[in-house]
Amino acid sequence: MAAKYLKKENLVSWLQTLAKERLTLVPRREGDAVVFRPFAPGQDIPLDQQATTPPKAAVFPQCEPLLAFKYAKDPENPGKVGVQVKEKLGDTPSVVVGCRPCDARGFLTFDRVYDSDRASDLNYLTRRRNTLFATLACDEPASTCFCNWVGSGPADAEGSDILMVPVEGGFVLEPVTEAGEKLMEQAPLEDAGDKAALAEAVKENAAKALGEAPDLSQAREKLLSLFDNMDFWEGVSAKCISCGACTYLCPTCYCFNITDEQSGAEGVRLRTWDNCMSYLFTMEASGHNPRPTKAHRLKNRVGHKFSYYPDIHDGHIACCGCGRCIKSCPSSVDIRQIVLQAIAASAASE
Amino acid sequence: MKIGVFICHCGSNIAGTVDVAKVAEEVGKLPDVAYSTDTMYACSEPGQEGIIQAIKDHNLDGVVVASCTPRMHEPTFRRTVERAGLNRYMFEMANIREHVSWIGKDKESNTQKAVDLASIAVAKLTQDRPLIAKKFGVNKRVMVIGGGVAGIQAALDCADGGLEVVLVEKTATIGGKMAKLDKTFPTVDCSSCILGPKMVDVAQHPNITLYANAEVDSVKGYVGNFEVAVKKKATYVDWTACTGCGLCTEKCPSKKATDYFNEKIATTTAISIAFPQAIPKKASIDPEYCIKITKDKCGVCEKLCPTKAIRYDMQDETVIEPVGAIIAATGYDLFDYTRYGEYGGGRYPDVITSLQYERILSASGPMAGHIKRPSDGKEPKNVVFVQCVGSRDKSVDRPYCSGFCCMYTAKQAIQTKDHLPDSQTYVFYMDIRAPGKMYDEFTRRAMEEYGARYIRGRVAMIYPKGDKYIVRGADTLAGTQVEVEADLVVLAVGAEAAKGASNLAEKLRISYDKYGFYMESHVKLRPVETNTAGVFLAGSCQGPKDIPSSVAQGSAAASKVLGLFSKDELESDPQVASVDIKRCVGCGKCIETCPFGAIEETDFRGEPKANVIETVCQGCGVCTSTCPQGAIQLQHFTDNQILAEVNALCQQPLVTSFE
Amino acid sequence: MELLDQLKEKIKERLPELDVVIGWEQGFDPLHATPLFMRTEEDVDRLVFSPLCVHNLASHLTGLKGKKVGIVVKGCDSRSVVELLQEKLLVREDVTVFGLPCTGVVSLKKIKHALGGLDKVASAEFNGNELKVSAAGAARVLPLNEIAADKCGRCQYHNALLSDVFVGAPVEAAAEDNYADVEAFQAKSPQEQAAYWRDAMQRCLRCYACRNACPMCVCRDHCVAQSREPHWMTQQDTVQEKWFFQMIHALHLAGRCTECGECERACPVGIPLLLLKRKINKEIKELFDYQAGTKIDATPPLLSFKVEEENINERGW
Amino acid sequence: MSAAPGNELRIIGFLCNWCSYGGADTAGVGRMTQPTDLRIIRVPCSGRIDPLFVLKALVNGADGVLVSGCHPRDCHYAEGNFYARRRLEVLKRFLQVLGIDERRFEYTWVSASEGQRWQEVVQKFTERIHELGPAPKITPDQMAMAETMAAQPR
Repeated sequence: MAAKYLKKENLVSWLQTLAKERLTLVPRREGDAVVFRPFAPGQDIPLDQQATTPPKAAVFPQCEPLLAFKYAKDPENPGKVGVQVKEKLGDTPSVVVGCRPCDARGFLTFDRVYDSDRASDLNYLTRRRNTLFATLACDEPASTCFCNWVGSGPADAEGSDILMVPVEGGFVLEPVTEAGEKLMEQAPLEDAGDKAALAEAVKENAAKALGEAPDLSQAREKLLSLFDNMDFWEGVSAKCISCGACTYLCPTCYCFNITDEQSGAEGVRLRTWDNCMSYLFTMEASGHNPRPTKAHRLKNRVGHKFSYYPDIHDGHIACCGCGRCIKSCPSSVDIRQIVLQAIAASAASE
Repeated sequence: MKIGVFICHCGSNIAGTVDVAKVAEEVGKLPDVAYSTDTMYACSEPGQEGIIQAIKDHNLDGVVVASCTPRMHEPTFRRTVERAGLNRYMFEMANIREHVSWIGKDKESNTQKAVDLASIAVAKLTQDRPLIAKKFGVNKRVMVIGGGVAGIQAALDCADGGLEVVLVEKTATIGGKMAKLDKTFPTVDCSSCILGPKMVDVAQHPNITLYANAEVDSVKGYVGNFEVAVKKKATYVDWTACTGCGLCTEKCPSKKATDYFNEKIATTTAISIAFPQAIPKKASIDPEYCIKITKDKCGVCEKLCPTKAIRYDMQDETVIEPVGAIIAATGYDLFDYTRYGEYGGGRYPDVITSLQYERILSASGPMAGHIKRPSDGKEPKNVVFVQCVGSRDKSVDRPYCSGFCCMYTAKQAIQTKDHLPDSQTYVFYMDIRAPGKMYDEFTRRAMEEYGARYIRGRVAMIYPKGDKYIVRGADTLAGTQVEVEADLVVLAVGAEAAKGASNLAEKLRISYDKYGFYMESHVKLRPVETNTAGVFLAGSCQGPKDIPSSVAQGSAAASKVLGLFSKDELESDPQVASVDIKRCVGCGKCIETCPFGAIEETDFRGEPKANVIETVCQGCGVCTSTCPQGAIQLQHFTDNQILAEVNALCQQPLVTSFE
Repeated sequence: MELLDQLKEKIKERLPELDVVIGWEQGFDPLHATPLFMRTEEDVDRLVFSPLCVHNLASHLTGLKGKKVGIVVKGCDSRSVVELLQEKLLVREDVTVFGLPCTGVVSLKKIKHALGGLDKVASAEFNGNELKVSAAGAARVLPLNEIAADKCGRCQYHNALLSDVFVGAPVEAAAEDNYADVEAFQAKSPQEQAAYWRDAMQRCLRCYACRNACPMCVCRDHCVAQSREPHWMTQQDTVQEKWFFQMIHALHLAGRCTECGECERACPVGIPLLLLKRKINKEIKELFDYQAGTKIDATPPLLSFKVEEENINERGW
Repeated sequence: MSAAPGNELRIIGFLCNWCSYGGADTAGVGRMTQPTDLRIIRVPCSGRIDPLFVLKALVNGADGVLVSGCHPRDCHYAEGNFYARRRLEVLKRFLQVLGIDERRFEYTWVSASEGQRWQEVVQKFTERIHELGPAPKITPDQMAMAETMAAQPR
């Protein structure tokens, strides 16, 4: 299928069609934030800017039951208690419409970890395989955007099933995958015609507006070489307040915690987001904490994304450049600056 | 965890309105309950044996008994589980009698409620941990605060029992109120004749250290190990040198000093000895009236003193006394009789208090035992006694009965007739309260043998008429107004808490009632104990008492101290606060709120941390609800234990159910 | 400008005896300032002060325990320093306070509403009582009073309440706070209120930015929100749990909150959290005539009591 | 735990051991009939009651919470109830913005001797909670409703 044109006023009817078969997640304004919620007829769909939160929860919920368990007593011998366990998998077919290329691309970072030769996370994979992305290409970058630094761009279709390019009056839809093509079939589309050329111009302008990306090829080694330089890390982390806003808003942060909660005879094993900015993240049962200060922890966050992860995943940076960690940081910690400083600092020390 | 649950029938007390078998069955379904049964009387010998057997048979980790109030039988069952080899704190109780079966008749509701209460107990037990009492050494010295008859008795009994005693008395002599009395009821025997020898015993006892003219400044520490700072107020006389010869008092030119011992009906010299039998018999100077101290003139006493004991520049001095127990015997003070303006007390010279009358009656008093009117020195003919002045009167916030006024009024009526055979006494009373041995007989004697006229009713007002006073009141038995012409009016003023009693209570960390009387630990069963371990009560500081009761309490308090000190080490209640040092940020909020000073700051690898002094902690848990990060937890009432109970009653459903 | 130069000079004077001085510098775009940790004179040259300096830098103080720290404070920020000192969480000798007079800071949220977004701001400049912004190719002039933080409109302490070095001329004005916002919210029915919080808490991420940005949340690493001992909360992402955390936060701040509003400002999903704390502050004021962070030697009302409480009417129970 | 039978509501009482729990005992010994809704949790002192226990119960669906301690000045631990009074009063007022009807929470003082007073308190509080009816629960159903409402254009 070639690129097609979707009139703005037809978006809603497409969403309505989609919502009949799939859980259809779209941006919605809630208070001062824009978040992804199930499409509700009549709702306003703010597509003019990046959503406050990424659609991470669509595939990797903030809190997800991995299994439920139940204690069952032996009626003959009440002292004997057995446990029954049921696995829980989220297999609702879903589609996210209106996320950005960086958002969709974030899951590639997950895939390398949860869907590899070494490990396969069934809970993750079930959701992943049931979730499609109709991604909106960016026409103008925000001051916090840096997708081009991490090998992507405002119209990067990797990780998406459909790419929607905003043009005057509507969107040019480009199918990326077969599944995406099927979704497009359900839309009231028109031939793209001359809109296709407009779409290419939008892409080009957006890429241009982002400007030149600095060379980060040195980051991997240079961050490693700074590993023991705590002065450096104390300096760049001074203003960090150790909250989890950056990680929880990050489309690529995939860490989790597991807890059991019980009510009477029933219980549930929960997987919840966890974040490496928290003191408790590396707290060991002995009371020892290998990352006792925020300097250690921020070092891990930056190091992991730009050095340790690329090191074992063919150079892929574990950052999609969405800039939410900068934009929503209460102290405006800027990860771009830290990476550049690291490159510069170790260059100076060499 | 394996929990055993025992639902008690308590005969028909519980089983009458609760389906106990159903309760046992329902609670038996809880995942941690390995054994659940009903039992006829859980507290009986076979009931307890059944619990012990079940613990052994089913390898139980803890036990829940649902029966009566834990305030009754919790200690019983703790001993039971201990006998079976469990820690005594691996036990919980559900109160399904006082809180269920006795207050509702609906069997279905009661049964459900009993199930809930037993389930709360099970939920809490799953969070219980074994607790072990700690031991600590005891300093076998005791401090008695107050040298009235109760304090004297307590001090002597303790000292005779072999304890070192520190007796602290606020005034310059011991003896208290009793020393001021002329005679005592119901025997009319001489007060100083019976008290005097005891006072001398105190002075001579090798085990007693007496600080007269001294007050307690601060109290630190805890049972077994208190540190009390005692402030010795300046007397301006070196008591180690003073022999009590009295030469100085004879020659002192300043004779207008307030005579507190004589209840201000006379004056005394600036340097004085309270009364001839004073213990210690030492002179002290009232600096307000001393000409040398106020004007730097005179100095007669210094010149006269054969032992050169006078020290005009003497300062207050503080000594620290380490003791293991404290007996508070601070007595009472008299109600301020001037508050009844309609009686004219304080304005009319011949309207006096009962204690002033005692001093008039006393042979060693300012009138040498001759009854004379303070105004003109004439012998009175009609003497009117008004009872309940500052007792049983809500309008002056003294709704309680002072207990002994009826008796001393009868005694004073008898003495008046003895001293002045021609006199006539009248007694206005509300009720006669004479419940002691020989007491009622005594009041009857006053009426029948000594002709005292008892008029049941309140006095409305007293006003002067010529050189006499008209006492107007009601005779509620006759239903008439009465007016009596009196030469002298004696107000039977009630007792109130000693001035500064509440202040001392706060130092001792004991509670007091709204009138300032100290609270005993249990009204009936722990009458001389307080809620602060190691602090005991004797005499009127706990409530108005007559002499026999005060003496009895003095001895009782002493026996409690002797009992306490019979062990070399004490066991502390392990239900105390405990600090998780990893969570503590050293903010000190717990230290600030602890009512007992039981938390101190310590240094842990350079960080400030809270530390609980387990023997001081009383287990209230204020610290636990103060600490925001939950770093300090009251053992056996931890956040998790209470949360388990709350969750057992209303837990939000899990996001995902098993089905 | 003059004020800033004076401030820089004073900081440079004191810098040799201090390990670090905390101020603000320009952030990643013209509208964002960001905390600056000054250790050298060159660092001091980067210092800025304008209505964009929204952060309460006192939040960093307890994390720098044991160091000699200088801190630049506005009037509101100084209350947090006072409160920390009162709670003995700071050592007075270790803190050097550079106090400023402040006429108010902006609310980036309000600017965001005015501009329709903050993503594309090219320049921003203060001119008297106006902010000139150019964003997404368009220039706008925003009057300061329309974009000022709510707390500034009711500010009673424009000048630092505590300072070792005070720079500039004190601001004379002081507003009254009648808690009209709290009153208005209280006027809603319980059902409306519950629905309001339900909606708001739904988007909470449990990132704890509200907590970590709070200068008075000194437990941080040991917060009961994430502990199992004690186990106050589960990790379920239900509205109940998220909401309960805000109740914990508010109650743990009762009598301690200095209303700097950092909790609300830090929230990445814009939950109006300050309201809860203001409600408690309103009651603390009424009951105990007490305002946190105004006197170092005051006794916190919930760590003390009176035998007779003048203002607690127990409603006949 | 199974639901209460009939039309009982879930009322939780936090009682101090020394006074109010004793008062409830006294009422029981005196066979003073009371409504059966209340479930009592015993704590050593009203000062031990973290206001968050009350909120936890209310958020988790309790219909009413009653706290009772020793009368002021009468605390076994001298001061615990003084702290409790301040904290619980602040808590009660805090409810006014939480969307929890403040009448669902009350605190009072009952001494160990006041069996009759305890009976009256239980009677009065239970009646009040029944007048208010079951507390609105934050159930998934209601959540869904809130979601639909939020989706309406404003």
